[in-house]
Amino acid sequence: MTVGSNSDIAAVSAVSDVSGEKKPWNSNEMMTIAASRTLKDGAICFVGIGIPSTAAILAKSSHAPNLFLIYESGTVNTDPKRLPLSIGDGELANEALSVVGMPEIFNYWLQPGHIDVGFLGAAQIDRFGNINTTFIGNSYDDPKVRLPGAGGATEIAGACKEVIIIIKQSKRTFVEKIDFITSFGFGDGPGSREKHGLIGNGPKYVITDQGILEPDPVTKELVLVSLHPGVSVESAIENTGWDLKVAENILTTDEPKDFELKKVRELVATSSKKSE
Amino acid sequence: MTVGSNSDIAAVSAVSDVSGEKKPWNSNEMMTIAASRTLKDGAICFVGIGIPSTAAILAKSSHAPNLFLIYESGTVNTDPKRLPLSIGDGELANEALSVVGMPEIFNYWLQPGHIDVGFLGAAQIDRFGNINTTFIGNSYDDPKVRLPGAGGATEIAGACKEVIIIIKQSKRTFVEKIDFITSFGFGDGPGSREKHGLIGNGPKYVITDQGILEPDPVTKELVLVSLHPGVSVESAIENTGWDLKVAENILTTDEPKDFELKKVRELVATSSKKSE
Amino acid sequence: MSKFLSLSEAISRYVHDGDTVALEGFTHLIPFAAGHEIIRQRRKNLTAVRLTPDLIYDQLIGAGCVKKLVFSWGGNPGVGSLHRFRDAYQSGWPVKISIEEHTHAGLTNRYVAGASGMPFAVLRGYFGSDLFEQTSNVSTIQSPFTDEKFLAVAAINPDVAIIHAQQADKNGNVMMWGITGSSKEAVFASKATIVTVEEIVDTFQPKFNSIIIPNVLIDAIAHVPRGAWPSYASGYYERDNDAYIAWDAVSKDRESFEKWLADEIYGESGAKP
Amino acid sequence: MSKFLSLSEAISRYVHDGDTVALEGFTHLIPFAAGHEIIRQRRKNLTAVRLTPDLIYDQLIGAGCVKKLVFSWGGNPGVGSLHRFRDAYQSGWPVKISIEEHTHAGLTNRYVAGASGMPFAVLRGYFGSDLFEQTSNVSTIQSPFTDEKFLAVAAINPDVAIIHAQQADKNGNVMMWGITGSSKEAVFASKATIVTVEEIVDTFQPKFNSIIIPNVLIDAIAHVPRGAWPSYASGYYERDNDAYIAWDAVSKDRESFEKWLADEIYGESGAKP
Repeated sequence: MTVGSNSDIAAVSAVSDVSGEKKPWNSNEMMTIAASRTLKDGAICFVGIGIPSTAAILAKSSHAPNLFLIYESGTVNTDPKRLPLSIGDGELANEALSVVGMPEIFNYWLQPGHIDVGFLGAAQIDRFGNINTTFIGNSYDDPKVRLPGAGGATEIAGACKEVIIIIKQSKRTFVEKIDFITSFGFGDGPGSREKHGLIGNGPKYVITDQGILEPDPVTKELVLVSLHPGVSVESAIENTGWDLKVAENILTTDEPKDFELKKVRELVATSSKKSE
Repeated sequence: MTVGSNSDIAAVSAVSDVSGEKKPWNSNEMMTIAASRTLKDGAICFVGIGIPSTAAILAKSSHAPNLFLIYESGTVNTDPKRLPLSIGDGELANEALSVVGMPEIFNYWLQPGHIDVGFLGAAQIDRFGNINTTFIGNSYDDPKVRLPGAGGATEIAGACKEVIIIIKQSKRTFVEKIDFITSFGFGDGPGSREKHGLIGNGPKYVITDQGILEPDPVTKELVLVSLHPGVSVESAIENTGWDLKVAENILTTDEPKDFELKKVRELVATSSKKSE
Repeated sequence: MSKFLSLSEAISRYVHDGDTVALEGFTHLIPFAAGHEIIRQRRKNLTAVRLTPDLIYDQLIGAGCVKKLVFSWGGNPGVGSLHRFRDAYQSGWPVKISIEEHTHAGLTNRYVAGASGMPFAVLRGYFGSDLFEQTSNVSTIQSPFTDEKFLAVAAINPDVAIIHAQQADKNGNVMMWGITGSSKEAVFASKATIVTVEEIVDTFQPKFNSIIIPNVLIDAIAHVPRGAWPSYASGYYERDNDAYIAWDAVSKDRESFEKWLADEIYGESGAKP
Repeated sequence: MSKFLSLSEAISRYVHDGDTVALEGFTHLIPFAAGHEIIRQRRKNLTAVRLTPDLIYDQLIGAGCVKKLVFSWGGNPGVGSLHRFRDAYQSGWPVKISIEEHTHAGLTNRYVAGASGMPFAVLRGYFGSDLFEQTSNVSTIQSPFTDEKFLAVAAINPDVAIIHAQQADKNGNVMMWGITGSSKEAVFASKATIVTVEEIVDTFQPKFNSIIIPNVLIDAIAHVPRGAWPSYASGYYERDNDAYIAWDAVSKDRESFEKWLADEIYGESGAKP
């Protein structure tokens, strides 16, 4: 699923702090803000509902006013003033430069590699950034939990120049082996994407409630490169189902700035109010 | 070429009478009117410039007000009030229900078989209704006369439920073997269309200045079924480069009615005036 | 050629037990009223195709109309799961359904192939995903010009496509604007088409991002104001998000769902807001 | 990302000797002014792609800019032959050109494949036609689902697409309406895009049958009123049919064509009406 294509909006207001420490922001806010900062002005960005939309709107309101947002529903270069409730929210169409059919979105925009950045969420991720949004369990035909499925994710993962994955980190989500590869990251390491003919470069960042991971340029395994303020390396390791690699010079993510928090809260508040 | 995609407009006013006899109409007018009469109300018709447009506008103004005209330029259900000068004349767009891109015309309208009737013209035709609009001569690479080429014709010939071919009859145009098959009729007889996977039924009428030919239901060879008023069987045979089959009960085409001639002349006159 | 019919007559004529149906509309212009009428007419054994089987297909599945679901993203957008879908798929209530699952790109291109009169379409997709192994109607195809393999998806040609649009004119042409998803392709691909519309107008006025569906592609038009509720119709009404949220509770257990069916669909009140 | 440039600067930057260029526009919005600027800048060895190489390519070919023509219908619509094309193809004046010939459906789908980032597209076409044997970049392909063969056409990805449109906004987005032919696909398929426009506006107003090309797909926009003359620009001016008819005489022999080149293109007067 594109992040939040299911219930991330609800999650935004419900989440509690992972570290237990009192902080003037919650982890969803931190994830949103960290994601927002990765977006370069002028980039063409394939956005989903929830955190990606919040991050994109925040980026457009601050350092990246020319961010070019495309949603799979067909809205091209849209500039939503409030958080969209669904991937095809009227706000996205009303504020778009144009709205086109889905064949044009997938065949003309996504497939040939026009998209710089695509956002994905997941229920499970492995050390090579492969993700699962299809089911939890041992059998496709008899799943323990059935998830929404691929939506746009499989081809977003394949064709965007960069992919940013947003996911909360835990032993349930960061697993040694995911139950189903819905969308391909780096497969089982270097050369896997090429073997499958995928034109995009794969995951660039995995942004979690613990910190930020990037693939090692050689091995393609995810490495923890930054910790959010107040999170320890031990916590990140503890919440990972594999032997997590940690960068030698690990950074600390900059704390949320006031304007970032203000904008994110304003967006989320308006969205919740809308649904009351 | 779709009929008249090149110089048929000019030809309409220049043509002289084939029979030498004095008649109150010329052969282009007769061809236009005969073509017009074949069009059933409500049919979806793929039209070209020149005689097909004149015939279609005449039909819409008389017995077939709901004729649904599509031009390859993308105009859908258009209702031109004057003769279009080109396949993409502004008049066609202005009077259309909608205008779409050419991929939609060829892939969604023509290819799946939505078109009931397609008009084609040709420089050469053979006894099985195969036509040539590519070149005259012995060699594709070194032609005696280079013609415009296929345009929409090849797939019109393949996919329309019926094809109507409009062509002046002579030993130069009705030939034993055409120099190049641009658009397929019945190949070398029964079963040929099926072999090539063509979904349309092939030529239904060939309308000439001599009369009207139809394919024999069994052999698929063109048979002269109607002579225009004042034309003799001998003239039709004389103007055919193969041993022309003639129907046992050959008909005489109804003379042009006054309203038909009036409308055709009005359309052609306006068109000529436009180009003066 | 389109005829103006009542919704009941349109469904009765063009939707049959065992048909493959596609109720399209991506978030916007979802033909809820038509879906409810299908339930009301107690159609069975439908193969139900839709990119996003959200509430509307949860309702059809819960009511027992569906035997197979063809889809690419199944959820209640912004809310959570489709409980009736899960209950039918995982527990067989009220009937066991099978699924055929795609990606949006894949299912969209199944419609494109169907619209194009081709048995297949080609794309870059699925490779690397386990979905490729699980899903029928996909295959690989070799490029005749390069040394690469691509995905081929089989055409889908539903027996009937059902969409909701803003306007019809008196000649039975239909105009829609805003997000149209894969509706155009679904219409071209289908053997019959039913359109429910908000309004019947004398002539269309230009709108940004509008598409027009000519009457020759349509079989029945039913005038059903608010026929997309609780989704939205740009220019007419907004999405009723509360109804999406409320659906979660309604659909969570069989009893509350059956009460909803009785009250809102089979009962006197219909399913109007 | 689109920049507003003079036409001369746009051609100078984005059209190079040896490039594959596609000047699109089907009867409507033909980028004549841009074509004339290419002649003026004396580009050579172009592979010139266009469904209908009418006057504009006759002029480029006569001026010696073209080494290969990729097309699907070559003629002066409503008038007759392209004399400069025939002279170059059949007699090698001023330079010998080669041709690659398609049908409209085939060449349109070459653009579609290019726009889709695929090396090929598939269609029902060419079969039974001798064209199949004469033309490169076509092949057959087997359906993976049925026992049928289809035509595959190779993608075309021009170095530069050049189109004429009615309007650009100040952000460098472009809006066109009326007949747009295969222009959208040509733009998506090309590595660079130049657009000449009639007018620069603050904001677009809704029009029937309009398409918008976002600035990220465009490299250069040149404000060239009447840049499609003698073709037409819906909402701005009509086709100058006399110019099409007059071209027949101008192009019929080399001398009158060279005089036209000197007077209208290389001379002071340009090629304005």
